Amino acid sequence: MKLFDRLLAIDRRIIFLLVAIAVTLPLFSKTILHIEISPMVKGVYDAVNNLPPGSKVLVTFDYDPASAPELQPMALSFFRHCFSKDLKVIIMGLWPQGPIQANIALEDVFRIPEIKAKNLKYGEDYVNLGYMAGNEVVIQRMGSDIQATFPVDYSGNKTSELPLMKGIKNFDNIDFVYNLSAGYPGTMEWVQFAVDRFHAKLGAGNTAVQAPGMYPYIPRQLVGVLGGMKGGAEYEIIDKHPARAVSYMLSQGVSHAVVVFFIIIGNLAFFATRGKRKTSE
Amino acid sequence: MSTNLGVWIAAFLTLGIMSFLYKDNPIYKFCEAVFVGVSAGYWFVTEYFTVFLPKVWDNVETAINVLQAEGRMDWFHWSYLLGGILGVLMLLRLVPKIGWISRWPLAVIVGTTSGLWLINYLVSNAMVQVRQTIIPLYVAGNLNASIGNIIIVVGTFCGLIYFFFSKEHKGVFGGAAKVGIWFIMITFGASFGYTVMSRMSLLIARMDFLVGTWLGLLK
Amino acid sequence: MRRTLPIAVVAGVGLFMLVQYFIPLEEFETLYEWALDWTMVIGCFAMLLGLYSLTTMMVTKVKRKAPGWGYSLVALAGLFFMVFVGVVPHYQDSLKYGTLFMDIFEYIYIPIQAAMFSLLAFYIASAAYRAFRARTVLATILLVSAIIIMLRLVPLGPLSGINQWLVNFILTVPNMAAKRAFWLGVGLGATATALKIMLGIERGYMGRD
Amino acid sequence: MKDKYIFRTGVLLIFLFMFTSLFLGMDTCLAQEMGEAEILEDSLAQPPAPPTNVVAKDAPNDNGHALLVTWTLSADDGVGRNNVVSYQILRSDSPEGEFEVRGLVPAGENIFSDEGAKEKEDANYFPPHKDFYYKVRARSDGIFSDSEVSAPAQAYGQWYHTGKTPVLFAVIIFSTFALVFITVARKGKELYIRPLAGIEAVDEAIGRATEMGKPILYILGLGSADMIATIASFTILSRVSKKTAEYQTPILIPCCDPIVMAVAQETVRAAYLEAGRPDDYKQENIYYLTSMQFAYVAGVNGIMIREKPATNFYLGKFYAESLLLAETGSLAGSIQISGTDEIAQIPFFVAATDYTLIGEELYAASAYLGREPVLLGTLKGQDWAKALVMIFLILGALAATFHFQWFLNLLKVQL
Repeated sequence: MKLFDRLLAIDRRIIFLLVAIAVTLPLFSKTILHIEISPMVKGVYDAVNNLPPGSKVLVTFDYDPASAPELQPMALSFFRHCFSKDLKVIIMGLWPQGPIQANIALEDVFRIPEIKAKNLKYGEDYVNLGYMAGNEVVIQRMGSDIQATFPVDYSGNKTSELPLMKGIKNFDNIDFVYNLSAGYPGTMEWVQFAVDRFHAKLGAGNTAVQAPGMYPYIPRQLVGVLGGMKGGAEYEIIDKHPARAVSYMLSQGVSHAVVVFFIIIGNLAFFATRGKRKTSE
Repeated sequence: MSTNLGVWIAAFLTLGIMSFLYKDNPIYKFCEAVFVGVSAGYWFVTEYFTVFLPKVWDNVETAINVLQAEGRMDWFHWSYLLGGILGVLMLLRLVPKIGWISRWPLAVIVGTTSGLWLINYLVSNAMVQVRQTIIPLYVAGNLNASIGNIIIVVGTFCGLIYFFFSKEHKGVFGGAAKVGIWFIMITFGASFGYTVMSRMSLLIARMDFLVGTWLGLLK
Repeated sequence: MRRTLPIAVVAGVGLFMLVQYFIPLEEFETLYEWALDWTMVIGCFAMLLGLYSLTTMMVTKVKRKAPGWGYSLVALAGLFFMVFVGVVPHYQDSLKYGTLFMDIFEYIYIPIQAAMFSLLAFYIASAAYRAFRARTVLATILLVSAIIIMLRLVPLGPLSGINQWLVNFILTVPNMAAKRAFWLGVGLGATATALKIMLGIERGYMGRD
Repeated sequence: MKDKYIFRTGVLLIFLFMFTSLFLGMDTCLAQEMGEAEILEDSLAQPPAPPTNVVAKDAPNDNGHALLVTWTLSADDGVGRNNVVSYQILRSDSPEGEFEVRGLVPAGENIFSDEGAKEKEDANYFPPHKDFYYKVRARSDGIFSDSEVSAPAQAYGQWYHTGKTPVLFAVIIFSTFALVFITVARKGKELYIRPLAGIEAVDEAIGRATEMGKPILYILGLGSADMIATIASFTILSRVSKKTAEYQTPILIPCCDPIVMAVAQETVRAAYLEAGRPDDYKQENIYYLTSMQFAYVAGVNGIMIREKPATNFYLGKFYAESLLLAETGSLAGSIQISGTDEIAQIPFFVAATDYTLIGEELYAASAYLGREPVLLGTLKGQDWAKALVMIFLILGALAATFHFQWFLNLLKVQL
């Protein structure tokens, strides 16, 4: 019984330490946790996979560094998938720090030997249009004229002079839109404006907290959604290129198990000592 | 080990903040002081560039230019000066004798938003939610959906009963209120469980930074 | 003058904002935009109040050599350095990337923020341990629902399928129902509060005398 | 005092009712006359028959920079020679003047909204109160035929948006409920309200701090001063600080927004005055920290660990920081009372604090603490509105089950 009393009064720092270990140790392991592919992720993957080479994909970065742990791996695996299929990528952001996150992801993807070998050129294979203020109004304006909405790209080049942007007028010329979002403006706005008004084809990657809110839109307005780190890992698995998210999933699994374990131990101790406490009270 | 100065600074600050988990200590206090000071300064500068310059300065400048060039009063742009004056009135709080004048700008803010909130909450929280809960109780040929819909309507109904303030939660009414709070508790549990993944992601990224980027121990 | 006028202003401006919702006229649109801009402008002037408050507090601490006054000095230094590098080179927009101002933000502010945010992972575990005890029916429901959701990331072998079904059910059915009830309650409560503010009934925010 | 309330509520009511009676009677439906297309003999070879009955009129529910053009389809649209590809809409400011193309719609459509910008500087500026003439051109491949020029029409803004009538009704019904019960409550009728654990714990929590000789920490959240949750929190603060004034317990309020700070100072000062202890009020205990979320939390956490307050209140708008605050507080051994309307954060408050006010309970708290008839009255009115919502919920579900579309349309709101 002593043990249970001690467990109930456990120093919080021991829990903290165990959480830190549960998160850190698995980072050293190469074990890959078995992950079921959900239909939501498969929906996005299939939509991209079925695009013919040369198709134009618009990727919108609507998040900032605070949500990067969850969304950055999704950006990376999506870029890898697009470039390996020779799709043309157009990047933009409705959050000021979004296009910067995109550049970080691009740097990372170009380190992959297979992509590096393709020798992709800015302006021909991919462009970064940068950030535009105005939230959903930006999407609305893009519906009539993308080049007028973004007269210059992230580094100040005239959009009309970029070879990739030739012939791109509005959403009719975009084959797929992929939205990475951590809040407002985000997937909800893209559904309401790009899909409902201009009939774009949309897939999304969201934080774990947000993703369930998007389920009602699938599959009519949204081909699928990647939810949190797990969604990112599923995409990497289905794409057969396990990367960062997959390697982190072991940490997720262990740390979740540890939290559940704490709850169970706490309850065991609670019930084991309950009778005793009643008498002493 | 990283050779990048930025990485070292970031690692120091990260460890400093995390040391709070063990106990309050001088390094945490230092990081906290830096954080509070830098963030307040950052906020001030952002307000200056995103509100004061475009909304007050630029508009008044335009108004003055119009007055000088065309000799007429451009009331539209001058009106922003009024907003600026209200802002200055807010600062009169610092003068004890006439501090009460600062209630005027406060009244403008509260009045503006109370009218807005009234409509916003009524439309998007009450009316839209009612409309979305209007779902058929019976979906032909789909037992799962039918049962799900019935549970949703019953749950919403009971949940609302829980929020009744002017009736004692007794008898059938009390029973329904109890079912309502059960539903609410399921949601709270789910939302807690769901958030764990997001929060763990943040910690994983930090640990990856410390162990991988900074110490270079991974791979 | 001190109290009646502000309350009349609240009622008048509030009523205007309420009514303009129903009036599509251009003049009303403009007035609406002004009102919103003004609240922003007042807020940005109030920043000076905040700075004054923070500075006086810190300076007093330093002057009195109160415990921890050194940290107040650090915070003051951080604050004024930020304001200085942000506002003084006025000829350029400090919020653009690559300025000293943004560098400090990126290399000092962002790492601390990320570390602070990540503390939540530790706290969520300790809160779960301490609070999730099956003391009452309500607490049991809360903890069972949380465990079911958390277990979706833990390999359970043959039980995974059942768990997946439960997770889906919880998220799409009871979760939906309770959220609706919650939002409806909040919607009606907030509408009532807004009405009380406009009518001058709720005026704790205005002080007395 | 009493007369003032009646006057104020009266004015509001009269205004709202005037509003409805004025505008609900107006004919607002958009007439869409669809004439039967006559089938013409296929005698002439090329151009399609011109559209007829071109009518331009002001577009409804707008700010006065658009006209709505309708016409009867060409006799060769879908039937006859069936060679209409599209219709071009042309506009001029005189019947003989030069017509400019304003828009294009595919064959089969007979309505076009000619919209323009409201800024005079804009190239697409659409002047209101000016006569415009329209004609519609039925187009086939390279050949076309024009309709007759329409009668002139002017664009003007409307005084009422007819799509928003359900909202207007909702506002009226809601206000009526509230006002009726305020009147009832003021007449002295005793109104019952059920107990709320979080509210009943307030006195106890302040008492504990007094016994321990430690301060109370009151956090107003991250919201700005105009948010409903923050305003509800101010009202609670005014009660709490009156108690602390009576017990002579210091109250610390670090703020995240300068205006919130100003209001909090005002509120607490007034409460101390009311408690008869204006000299005990310390302005330096209510201060601004920073407006950035996590920096604010870092600061507050420091205060909790160093000052060791006996009681922490978290009432207002909270986001991800809720758990950081509440766990640190519990580590410091404080009694904690929390409340917010942010649904994602309530689970953490429920888990880590002793008492939590859930959503609407936070707004109701002011009525509980104040026990003023007007506040209790609005609470009762709120409950009636809730009952009405519940009736709608059940009727709606039944209507949806048995496909009564007209009932569902009642709730359609144009945003």
